Amino acid sequence: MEKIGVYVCHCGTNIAGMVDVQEVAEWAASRLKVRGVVIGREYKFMCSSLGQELIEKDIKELGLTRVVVAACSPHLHENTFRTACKRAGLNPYLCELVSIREQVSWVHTDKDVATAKAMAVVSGGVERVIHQVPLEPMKVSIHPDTLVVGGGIAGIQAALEIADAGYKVYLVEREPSIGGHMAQFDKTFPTLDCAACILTPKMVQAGTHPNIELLTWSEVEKVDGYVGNFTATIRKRARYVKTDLCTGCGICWEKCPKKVVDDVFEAGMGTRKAVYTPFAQAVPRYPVIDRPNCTYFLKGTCKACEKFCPTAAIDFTQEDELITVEVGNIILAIGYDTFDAHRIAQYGYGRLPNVITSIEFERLCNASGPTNGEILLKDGKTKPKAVGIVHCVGSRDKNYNEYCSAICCMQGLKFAHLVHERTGAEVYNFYIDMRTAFKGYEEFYQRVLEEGTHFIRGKVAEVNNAARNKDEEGKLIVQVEDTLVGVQMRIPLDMVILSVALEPRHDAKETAKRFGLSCSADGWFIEKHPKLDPVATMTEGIYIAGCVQGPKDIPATVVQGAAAAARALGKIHAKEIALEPFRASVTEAQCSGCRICNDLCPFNAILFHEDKMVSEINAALCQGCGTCVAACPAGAISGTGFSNEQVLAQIEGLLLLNVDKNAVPV
Amino acid sequence: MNNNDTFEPVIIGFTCNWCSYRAADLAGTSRTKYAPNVRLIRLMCSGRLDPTFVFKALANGADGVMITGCHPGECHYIEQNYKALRRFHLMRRTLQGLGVEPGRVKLVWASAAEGAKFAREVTSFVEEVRALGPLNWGAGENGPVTAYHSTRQEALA
Amino acid sequence: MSETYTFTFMKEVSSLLHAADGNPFPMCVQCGTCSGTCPVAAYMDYTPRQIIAMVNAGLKEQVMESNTFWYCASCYHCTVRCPQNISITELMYALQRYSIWKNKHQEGLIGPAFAEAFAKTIVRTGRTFEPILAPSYIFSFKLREFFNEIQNATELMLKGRLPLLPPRIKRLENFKRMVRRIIPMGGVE
Amino acid sequence: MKEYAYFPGCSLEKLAVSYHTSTLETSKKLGVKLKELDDWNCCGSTAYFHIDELLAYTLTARNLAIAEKTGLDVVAPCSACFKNMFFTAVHMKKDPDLAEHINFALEEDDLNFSGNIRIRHVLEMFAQDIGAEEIKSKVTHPLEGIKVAPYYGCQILRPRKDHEETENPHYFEELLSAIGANPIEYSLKTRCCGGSLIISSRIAALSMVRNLLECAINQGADVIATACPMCQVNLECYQQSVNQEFGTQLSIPILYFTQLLGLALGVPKKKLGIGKELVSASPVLAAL
Repeated sequence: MEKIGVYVCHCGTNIAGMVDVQEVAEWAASRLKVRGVVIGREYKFMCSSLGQELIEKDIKELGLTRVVVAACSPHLHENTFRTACKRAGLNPYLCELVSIREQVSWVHTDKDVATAKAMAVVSGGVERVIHQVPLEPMKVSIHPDTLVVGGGIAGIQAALEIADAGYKVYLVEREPSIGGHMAQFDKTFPTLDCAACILTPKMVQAGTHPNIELLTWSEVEKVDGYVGNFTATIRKRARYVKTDLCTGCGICWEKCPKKVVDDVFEAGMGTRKAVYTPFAQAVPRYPVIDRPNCTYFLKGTCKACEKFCPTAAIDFTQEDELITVEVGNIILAIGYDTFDAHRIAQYGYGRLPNVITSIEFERLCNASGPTNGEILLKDGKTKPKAVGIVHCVGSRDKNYNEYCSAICCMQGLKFAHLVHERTGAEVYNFYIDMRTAFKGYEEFYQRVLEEGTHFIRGKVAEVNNAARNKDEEGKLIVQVEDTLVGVQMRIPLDMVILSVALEPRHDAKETAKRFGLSCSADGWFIEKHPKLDPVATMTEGIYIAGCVQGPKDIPATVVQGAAAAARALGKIHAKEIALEPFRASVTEAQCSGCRICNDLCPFNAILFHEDKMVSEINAALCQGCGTCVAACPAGAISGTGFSNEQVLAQIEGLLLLNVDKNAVPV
Repeated sequence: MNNNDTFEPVIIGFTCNWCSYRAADLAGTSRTKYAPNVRLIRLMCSGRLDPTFVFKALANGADGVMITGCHPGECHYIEQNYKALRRFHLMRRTLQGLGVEPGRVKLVWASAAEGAKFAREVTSFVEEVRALGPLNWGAGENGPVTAYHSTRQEALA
Repeated sequence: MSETYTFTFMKEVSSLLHAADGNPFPMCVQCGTCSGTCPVAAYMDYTPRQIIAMVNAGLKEQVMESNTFWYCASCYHCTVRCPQNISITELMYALQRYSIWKNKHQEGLIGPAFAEAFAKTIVRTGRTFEPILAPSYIFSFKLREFFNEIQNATELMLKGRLPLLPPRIKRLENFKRMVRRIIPMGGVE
Repeated sequence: MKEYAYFPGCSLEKLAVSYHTSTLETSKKLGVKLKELDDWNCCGSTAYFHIDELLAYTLTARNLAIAEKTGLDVVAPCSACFKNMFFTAVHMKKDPDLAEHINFALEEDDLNFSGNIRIRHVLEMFAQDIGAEEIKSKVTHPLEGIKVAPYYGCQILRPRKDHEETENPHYFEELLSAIGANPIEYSLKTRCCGGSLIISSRIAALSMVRNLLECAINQGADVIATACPMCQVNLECYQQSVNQEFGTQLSIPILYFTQLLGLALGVPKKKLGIGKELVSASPVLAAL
């Protein structure tokens, strides 16, 4: 018979507050003695080094052959206790962690019932571990190349970190240039560094780095494989420009007769040509031809770009190209979209010309923007005398997005400063709460207060143009309650800037699915642990960085980009990784050759030997889902770690069929 | 025992490692309360669910079985939850043939983000099974006996 | 004068909102959307947002003394805009009911008397009858307002738009018994 | 032939009699049959919610139960009646206890409401169920050159019934365009007119009337079209009081949209109750 040790964790009062841990430990030691339990202990924090030593000591002194720890979720500490067992010479897979915190103490309210449930859960764990067999982790090699998806500041940072460490990176970006949202900004808070000045060098570095292969105007279409061994299929959209010949001289877009409103980079505030690079400092510097807007593609004639190109780089016959790359790790940094302000009709966006979004304002005050950085009204000549900045547009609102977009308060302060500095206008910030956490932010708030910006605490109810008196005529009227005085105010303004929410990319859900990840209800990608593992995901070898995980500012985005790179580099350096050895295998003698399992495997891990008329599972391809195990009519397939014996025994255990009713509690 | 007001059903719940087990974890970390009648078993995937597990649980004293997995299209193993779905329908038919209410087996999709949904589904399933009453399947002379203890006192008795 | 926080008033008012949609009003974050939106805010003693804060703080006397909830126009504009999905209009109704039941409200308000007169007419006849409502408010009007009303009434009469006899429904007895089943005392008669 | 159960509501008996007749006449022209509910009662309006929530729901439920028996969708011309009916049905569906309670009371009149009914506003019926296209095809006297301010008011839009646009809807405008009129854009089209306050909080209500009239007139409206008897009466009868109170000189005819619709479909003015308004619409309509 096995010698089993049962350890019940208090987790401070997290468990002990709702479960009588002492009773559970004593109950296991007495009632489950017939099943081999030789010791039942409880301890304040089993995961502490003292708690682990307790297990190690018992393994050595009592000769335990199995260990059950009743504590938190296995997703948190399974590895901790397995490692402890290993140190004491016990095969780590002979340790079972059952959750009595997430699944018992935190979700139930009656101590009696919770304690009874904890006993059942322990009993199930005991039965399951009895049928566990010693296993050795599987080792797989890690391909040293990395795929970074998204060429904003997060992706650039991650790519540079890895490339600088000496490893190859494929940096995929769907727009013609890397740079992302940051490239659209004028200044960055709280230091007011010029965004282009700090971003452009990084873009150039990424564009020229020998270890970085830039794949702009491209998208990842398909991902196969697993940690260390992913295969990604990337669509390189036709640029209609031969990149090996193009020098980026700019003659083509100078000569192109077709003007197009630029909805992406200029946020609809400016125009570009049908052949274009989104902005002057674009990396790479060669342009793309925007096929749906190109006169040649629409009407069959024009080719002005081709005629004038000094290096004959234009090629209208190009087609999309599919390439596959082998990588060991993937970093997703796909960023965010902004909230569509039309959805809040009462703010008048789209109806009232001088109501603009924050991204539009970024372009308006950007020196390389449509007005060369002059803050002007829609007429293109008048400087505003009074400007309102509306916070929380589409954020902190259950009708739209419940979350706080994190950057708007600081962005509002930045805008206030810029408007003040460049126009001398009166500036109003309409806010619900000012949130200026992090370094230098509160100081910036103080500075803007000193500059004389008005702060009105109240969520703007509406913006309209229905004047009620002379002062209001021809103005935008912001109607808002100044909640600090409790009075409804009507404030006539010339320009209203809506701080629109950051939202997940419109296609975030499809992207998540393509990479086998999941999104929260909001659409942000879910990290492995919100505090302790914010850049890893549930899928080993795939990391997330920047706003794909949730709204954040540039410093936090850069931190995540670097962190994700560090995680990937760790894997690359280790050269191989140990995987859970949970794999299915066929017992040849029992296999009847019915081939039912063959079609079930989505990873093509099952092959059929025609000569022997039996199926065989390729352990390297098997992912361990166990579907074939459940389907085999002959019971010839077994799955390690989750064998039929284990699950059936656990059911008995959970239903307390194994309990010795005559045992006396100790 | 036959009084439905005091009858506390016991439910065995199967969860997949990637979505629904994490949904249960999330219900825990967000302290969402739900009925304590469910006891969970972790599988790597809902596709691993062998119908034998369900029959075994019901025969050994469970009053209901809840099967949970990733949403269709979100399976960690691409499409194996569809196989669980197919088996689920077969199982219900089989149970009906055996004279057991098919409502004792329930299939719930819960993503890792749906802790609240997981909790809600558990609680409502417990009420559904409570309404059906105790199963006592296989409780005859040779069958396994119901061995559920709803409180600590019963467990210790 | 300082006050102590008490929660009984908040709970009493919450319990009057049994059929209303939306989130409970203690979830209010005091953003002011309701009061920025409210077309009557300028005429209220306190803005709707302040009333929510006052109910939450248990300032029963001050709330009952205010005209805010009697000035609610039932336009539901605050309700559809509230970022917390609180049905502020329903809260105003609840305060009106509370105030009528406790017979506590600011003096000189027409709202409570009008509501009662209106309700009585319906319960007695099953229909509304505009002229009979007049006595409940017309005498509190200033002279000019009084004349305006008379003038309006005359013009409407000339255009054939004012009823001379109160309408009644046919199955009035059934109707009255129905009302009695909901309110054992027979409504507000 | 389309058929609806029709709940006119108290105001349409006399005060808003032209809304009643114009609705019936216009529907007839469009081949829609309106079947008036048998022995309907007052919906409880807004004032009843001030007294007792449960009783208010019960009053409305009686009408709903009568309507349900016809097996038809029910349509109401008054926005307050419409809102009360719509949400009574919603609450009774969502809350079985409430439904049980109310149905217990309805037994006294041999009635029961099970919740199987679709509730529409007359404006929704014309603009959405019948549709601007269909109406356009039947217009014989297009209202060319008339600038109409479509006034939605409150309770037809709010509280939100589903996910519909409550701040800047367009179906009223589409309907007006269909009959050849020129709908104007003005920012207060969904703002409250203060109708329910005109008795109890007169000065507040008058200021709301003023804002609305002023906004519509400033944007060049010749006439305001309403879809609710309370709004019509409030905007029309108090123009003089507004002018006295605020020293303004506002004057604009207020018509029911069904009257305009009827005109475009060739219904005689008299049958539409045109002429019963206090601010005459004749000068505007003379331009036709």
